[in-house]
Amino acid sequence: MKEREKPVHGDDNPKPREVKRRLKSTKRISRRKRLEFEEVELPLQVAIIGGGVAGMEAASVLTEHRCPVILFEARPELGVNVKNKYKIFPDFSDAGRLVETMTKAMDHPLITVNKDTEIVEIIREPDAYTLLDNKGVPHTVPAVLLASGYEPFDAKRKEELGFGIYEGVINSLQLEDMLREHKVLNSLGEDPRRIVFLQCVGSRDEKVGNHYCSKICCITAVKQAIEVKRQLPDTEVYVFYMDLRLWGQGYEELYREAQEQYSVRFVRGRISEAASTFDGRVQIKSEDTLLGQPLKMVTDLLVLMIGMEASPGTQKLGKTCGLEGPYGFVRSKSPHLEDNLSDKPGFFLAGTCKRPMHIAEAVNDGRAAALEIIKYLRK
Amino acid sequence: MADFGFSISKPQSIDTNDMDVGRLQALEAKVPSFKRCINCGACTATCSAGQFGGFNIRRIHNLYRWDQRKGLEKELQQCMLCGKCTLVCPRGVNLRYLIIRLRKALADNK
Amino acid sequence: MSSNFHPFVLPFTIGTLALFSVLILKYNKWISKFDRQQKKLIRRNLFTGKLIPAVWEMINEGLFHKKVSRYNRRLGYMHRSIALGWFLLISVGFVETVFHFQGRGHAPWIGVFFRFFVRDNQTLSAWIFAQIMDLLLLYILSGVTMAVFKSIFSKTVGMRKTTRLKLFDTSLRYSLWSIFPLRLLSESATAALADNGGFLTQSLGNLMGERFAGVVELPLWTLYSIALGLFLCLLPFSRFSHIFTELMLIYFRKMGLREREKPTGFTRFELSACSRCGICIDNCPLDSELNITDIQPVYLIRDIRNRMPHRNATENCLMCNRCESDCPVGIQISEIRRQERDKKKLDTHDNYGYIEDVQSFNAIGRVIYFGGCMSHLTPGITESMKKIFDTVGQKYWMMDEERTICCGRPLLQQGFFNQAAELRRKNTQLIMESRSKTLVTSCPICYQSFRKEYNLPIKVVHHTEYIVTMLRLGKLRLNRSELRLAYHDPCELGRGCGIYDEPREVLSALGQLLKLEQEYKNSLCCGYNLGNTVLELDQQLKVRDASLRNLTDSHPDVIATACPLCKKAFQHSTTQPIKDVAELVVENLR
Amino acid sequence: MTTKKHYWNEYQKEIADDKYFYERSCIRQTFFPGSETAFLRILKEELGKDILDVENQHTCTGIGFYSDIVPLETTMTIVARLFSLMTEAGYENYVPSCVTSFGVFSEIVDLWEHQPDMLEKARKILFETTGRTFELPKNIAHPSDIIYKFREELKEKMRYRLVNRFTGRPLKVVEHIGCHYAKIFPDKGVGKAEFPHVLAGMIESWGGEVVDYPERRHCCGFGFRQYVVRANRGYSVANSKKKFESMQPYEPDFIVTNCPGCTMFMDKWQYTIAEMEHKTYDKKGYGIPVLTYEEMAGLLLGYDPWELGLQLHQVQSERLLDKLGIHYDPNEKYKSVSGRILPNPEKPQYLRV
Repeated sequence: MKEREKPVHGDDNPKPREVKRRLKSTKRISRRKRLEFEEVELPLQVAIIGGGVAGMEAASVLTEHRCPVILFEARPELGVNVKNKYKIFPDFSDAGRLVETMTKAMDHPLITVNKDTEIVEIIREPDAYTLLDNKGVPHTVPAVLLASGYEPFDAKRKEELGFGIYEGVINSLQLEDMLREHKVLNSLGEDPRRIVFLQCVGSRDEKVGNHYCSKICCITAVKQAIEVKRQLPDTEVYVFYMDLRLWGQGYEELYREAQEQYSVRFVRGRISEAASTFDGRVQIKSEDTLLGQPLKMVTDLLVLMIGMEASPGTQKLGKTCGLEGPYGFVRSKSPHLEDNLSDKPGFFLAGTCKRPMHIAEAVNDGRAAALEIIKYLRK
Repeated sequence: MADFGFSISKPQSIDTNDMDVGRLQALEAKVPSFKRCINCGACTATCSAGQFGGFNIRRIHNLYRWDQRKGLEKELQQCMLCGKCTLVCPRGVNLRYLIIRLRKALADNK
Repeated sequence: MSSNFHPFVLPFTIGTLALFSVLILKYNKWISKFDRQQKKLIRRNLFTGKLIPAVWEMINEGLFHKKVSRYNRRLGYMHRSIALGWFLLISVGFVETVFHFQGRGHAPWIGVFFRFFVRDNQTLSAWIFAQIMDLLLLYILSGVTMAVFKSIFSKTVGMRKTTRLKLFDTSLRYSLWSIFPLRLLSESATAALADNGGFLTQSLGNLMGERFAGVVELPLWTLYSIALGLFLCLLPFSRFSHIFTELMLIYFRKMGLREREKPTGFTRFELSACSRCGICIDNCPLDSELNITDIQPVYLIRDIRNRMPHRNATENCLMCNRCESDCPVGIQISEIRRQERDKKKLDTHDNYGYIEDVQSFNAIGRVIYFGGCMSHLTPGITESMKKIFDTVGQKYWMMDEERTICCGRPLLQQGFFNQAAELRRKNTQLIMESRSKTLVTSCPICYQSFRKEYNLPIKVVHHTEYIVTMLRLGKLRLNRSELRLAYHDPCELGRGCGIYDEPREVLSALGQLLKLEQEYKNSLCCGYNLGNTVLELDQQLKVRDASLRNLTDSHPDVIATACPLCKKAFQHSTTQPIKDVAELVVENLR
Repeated sequence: MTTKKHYWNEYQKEIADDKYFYERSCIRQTFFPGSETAFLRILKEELGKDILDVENQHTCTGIGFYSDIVPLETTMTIVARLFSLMTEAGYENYVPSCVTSFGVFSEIVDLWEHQPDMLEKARKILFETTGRTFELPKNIAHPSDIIYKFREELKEKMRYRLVNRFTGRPLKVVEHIGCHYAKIFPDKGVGKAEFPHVLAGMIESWGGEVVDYPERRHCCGFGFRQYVVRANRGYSVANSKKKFESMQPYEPDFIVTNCPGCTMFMDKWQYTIAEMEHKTYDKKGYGIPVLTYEEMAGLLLGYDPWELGLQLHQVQSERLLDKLGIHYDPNEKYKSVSGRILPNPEKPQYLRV
């Protein structure tokens, strides 16, 4: 992060009043809005980078405390990563509806949403931050919340699994789309006779440099396996895993249900190669490690449970702000009591820009960050 | 000896009390990444020699972990050292070197 | 004082006699240890035209040090000034002596100590000779000065590192360095007394003054003789034996001798021909990326010569051959390293009973496609090759579609000679039984193996060669775009088999090939080379990162390579597209 | 340790005070009859109890029953007849000498309690075949329970303690409980199945030290079917071996058991292992003596070792007797009831005697 010795607007040490004046000059809040909220307690504006579930939840909470928010989202839509899912574990509720509810809350007089807007540079001022967006517009705010999120792992990097080479090899997001359309089909457009899930693609893999566990894939595979069986009861479903980590409330029960009610077969072994068969299906090679016997299996679909990596935005901003943590994620001040804080006052963190999280966790984290910001601004 | 018409059955269980931990430690010192194995089976699944049946590198090194060395030397000779196992290992275990060192250790300590 | 003998010439004379007798004995012993094939080659080629190019190369390398100069001009100058200068000094000295005595008999050492023995010669020709000799001496001294500097500041001669030496070598080096200053001083002293010096010695002599020169003349000549004698005596036991051995080696090589699976007398020549110039250190990625500094060829050769190679030096090497490609003597270091890796007891027989029942396939009219073990992990390559075969209408038999019998090279590289031969035997049988005429392979390791280790009577091509042929025949037509491509030369394909241009020709036909800082024979290993078993993953990744930096520096759209291992190595680290030449061809088919 | 030591206190079973009906054991009568004789003598002479030992008794079918050879109905009828003997004699407390019998009786009584129709069936069959009737016993106790109950009274009368005369230290005793004693019905054993205290209590009261070794709860290896089929005997002996290897480092002075099978196999398999693998489990090659609890009690009470029948065991006990300080006459060892000195038995090749 650039430390600006001389502030853009002249004064060396601007007093809070001066900051406020400057804020007015940036004109991010319309006059009408300010009139409407004359009783505003915290007239200072908070910039939120990233309009995912964490960012949106933080914005909602901040406005509840009458704090104006300016939200930046690099993509044309809010909440895309969650919206890309169909149903979410463990209760199979609708991901689209969840995002819809959250997006609706963004339609608030105190929230300014800038879509298609990427923050390219963050300059640290005394007591404030100036964010430069890709259109060249500067935004000066007293507090910033980084919620720039994650990106799904690109399975092409594991070429041996044939993603992007064989049509029968898909990733877990593509399966979500198929499930939403109720069109889980093999590469020939037929109902698949067999579907194989493979865990830990891009996670827990030193070869691609990701030593960490992405945490959500185990339960996602269990959930997707159940959904597949609900839509296609005659399809055989196998899940190949290295370890099953079903740690959340209701997860173990879902696993049990998948085994008992849906006859999903769980195999302890990693798949190391995929090849095509003459009839356009996929042949995989693995080992049943509990038996100590290598095995081959032909399947219609091989679903790669791709892990979470820091999004390009997270990686870039983490680097420019000097908050770069392991694997390109950003680093919080401490993992217990100061997890929403960075070592820069006024610069806060929330959600999957820090590490893999599931939806509820990211939402909670956004909420917690908002409260930290309010605490900071009141000081 | 009197003929009893039967012999004492060998126990199925591995007596870990009899095992020489030093042997494993020596191997681990040579190939530190060996300790990181999580037994995912990727090596065995991809193994060129394993495709012909019979050879299971994961099983072999697990047996060595428990100092069960009988027959391993002969079994390991089936490896073609092609290196696929090393390439797919998610924990970055240097399996090719492990195999060479293991073969040496087994040959040295008969 | 123009007698023909003085006792101080004894050290030199003894040294010379010792040098040549030891060399003759040694060479004789080594030649007797050539294996049958090597001896046959010598008998067949001893008196053929091969002698002329051999002598030409001897002059180029032994005197002019062309290869060293090509690698590094200053280093070349240093070697050349000493070698060529000394050679000329001896030759001109000989001519001078012959000229002076005009056919009258003279002792053989006169040429070396000419100024001492021939003092009262004031002819014009003597004056000219004196000037020439001084000039040569100056030339040598400039080289010696550089060498002294190099030992202190290696950068003087443009090297990052210099070879670390043992006590024996160090003392020998000092005696070499002292020869020429001593010669200068003794000639100067004589010049002061006899007025027979050239521009250098005479002026230095005049500076000394007659009285001082009278005192130091004899001691200086004695020291000079001792330094020479000592150096010549010790030379055959030291790295300086390379001066003579290199000439022999050049000759043997011209006769077609190469390293064999096991060490032979030829290996002794190769080992002895290493001058320890240290170029190999500069080229070694283990040195530059991992700071591993005791395994480079120069140290390995030293250790083998001293009969105490340590395991680390033999095992910890990527076998990327970057060192060999710049070795001024052209020592086959990877082959020598492999000999040292001989696993002896571990290299067992009858290991692969399970491959015996693998059946061949009638592939008359088809090419054999051998993907190789690794290509099973890069389906992008094999699928593209299948598509290419289909496009050109070539029927093929993918020999290792279901199960692969390894080519054997990974075993060979680790010193399992019998085991490798066992696999080669079975693969040869399968290939011969198929009665196909061409073998196409995607893996450069297999390619090198099939080409050099198999002795197959059919055509063996790498898939880049195959694609080039198809392009030239017009059977494949590509769309050219502005795609910016950086091509990574795989070690085994480039330096290993000399395939540099074929992949580049293909890539140039479909995009814009970028120039890289390190390419062709200087290409950097991707770190995954199977030649090394010792490196741990994190170390391999460091080597890879350096190689990748070289590729990404020019901001290519796609990094292209022609080896499944290199592809995997880069793929693991970056989301940037890494593609095999074959994949790019399929993507850009017209 | 504390937990382990006192766990048995949590369960004490009910053991009748007096008026016992004694039922003999097939194996014990055959292989070490001195034990049963000693038990009757202890109860009658030392404790002054009323114990009845009738002549017309028979097997309980235990070995056949647990080997799945004898059907349930047969066993029920057999049990019913034995109970009818007790009822006929006017006793209510049943004392089966054999641990397996103890298991059979407990199991059948439990079955009858849960399925009264089976009891009726048994009564009917018994009556139809023999004309006999029976009542269920009020109390079923194993003889080891009774000795355990009166261990303190017996201690008063004992001439010896379980103490090594040479060192003054307590003898190290391995106790082994028959599986059918408490593993079928934990409630029927003193201290239940995991920490049975019936033998340990005697050893501790009489001055010895119980060896708590890792394989303490492991089966002796008899295993009924494992032994009955010759091809399976390898499994049987392997189990005993496992126990011996586990107890060996503690250097026990002897083993005491309350089950006929255990006594026999832990004793005889030592010979087998010695002959097959040349391995014995004491330092000097004699093996570890295996005693019944009656023999242990009898020795301490000062009964003659040869009358107790110690010479009938495979592992000989002279060295143990020396440690206890018990005097014996080596010449009397092989004297028959009629007073004739029998020839010495053939010696094993490897096991020292």
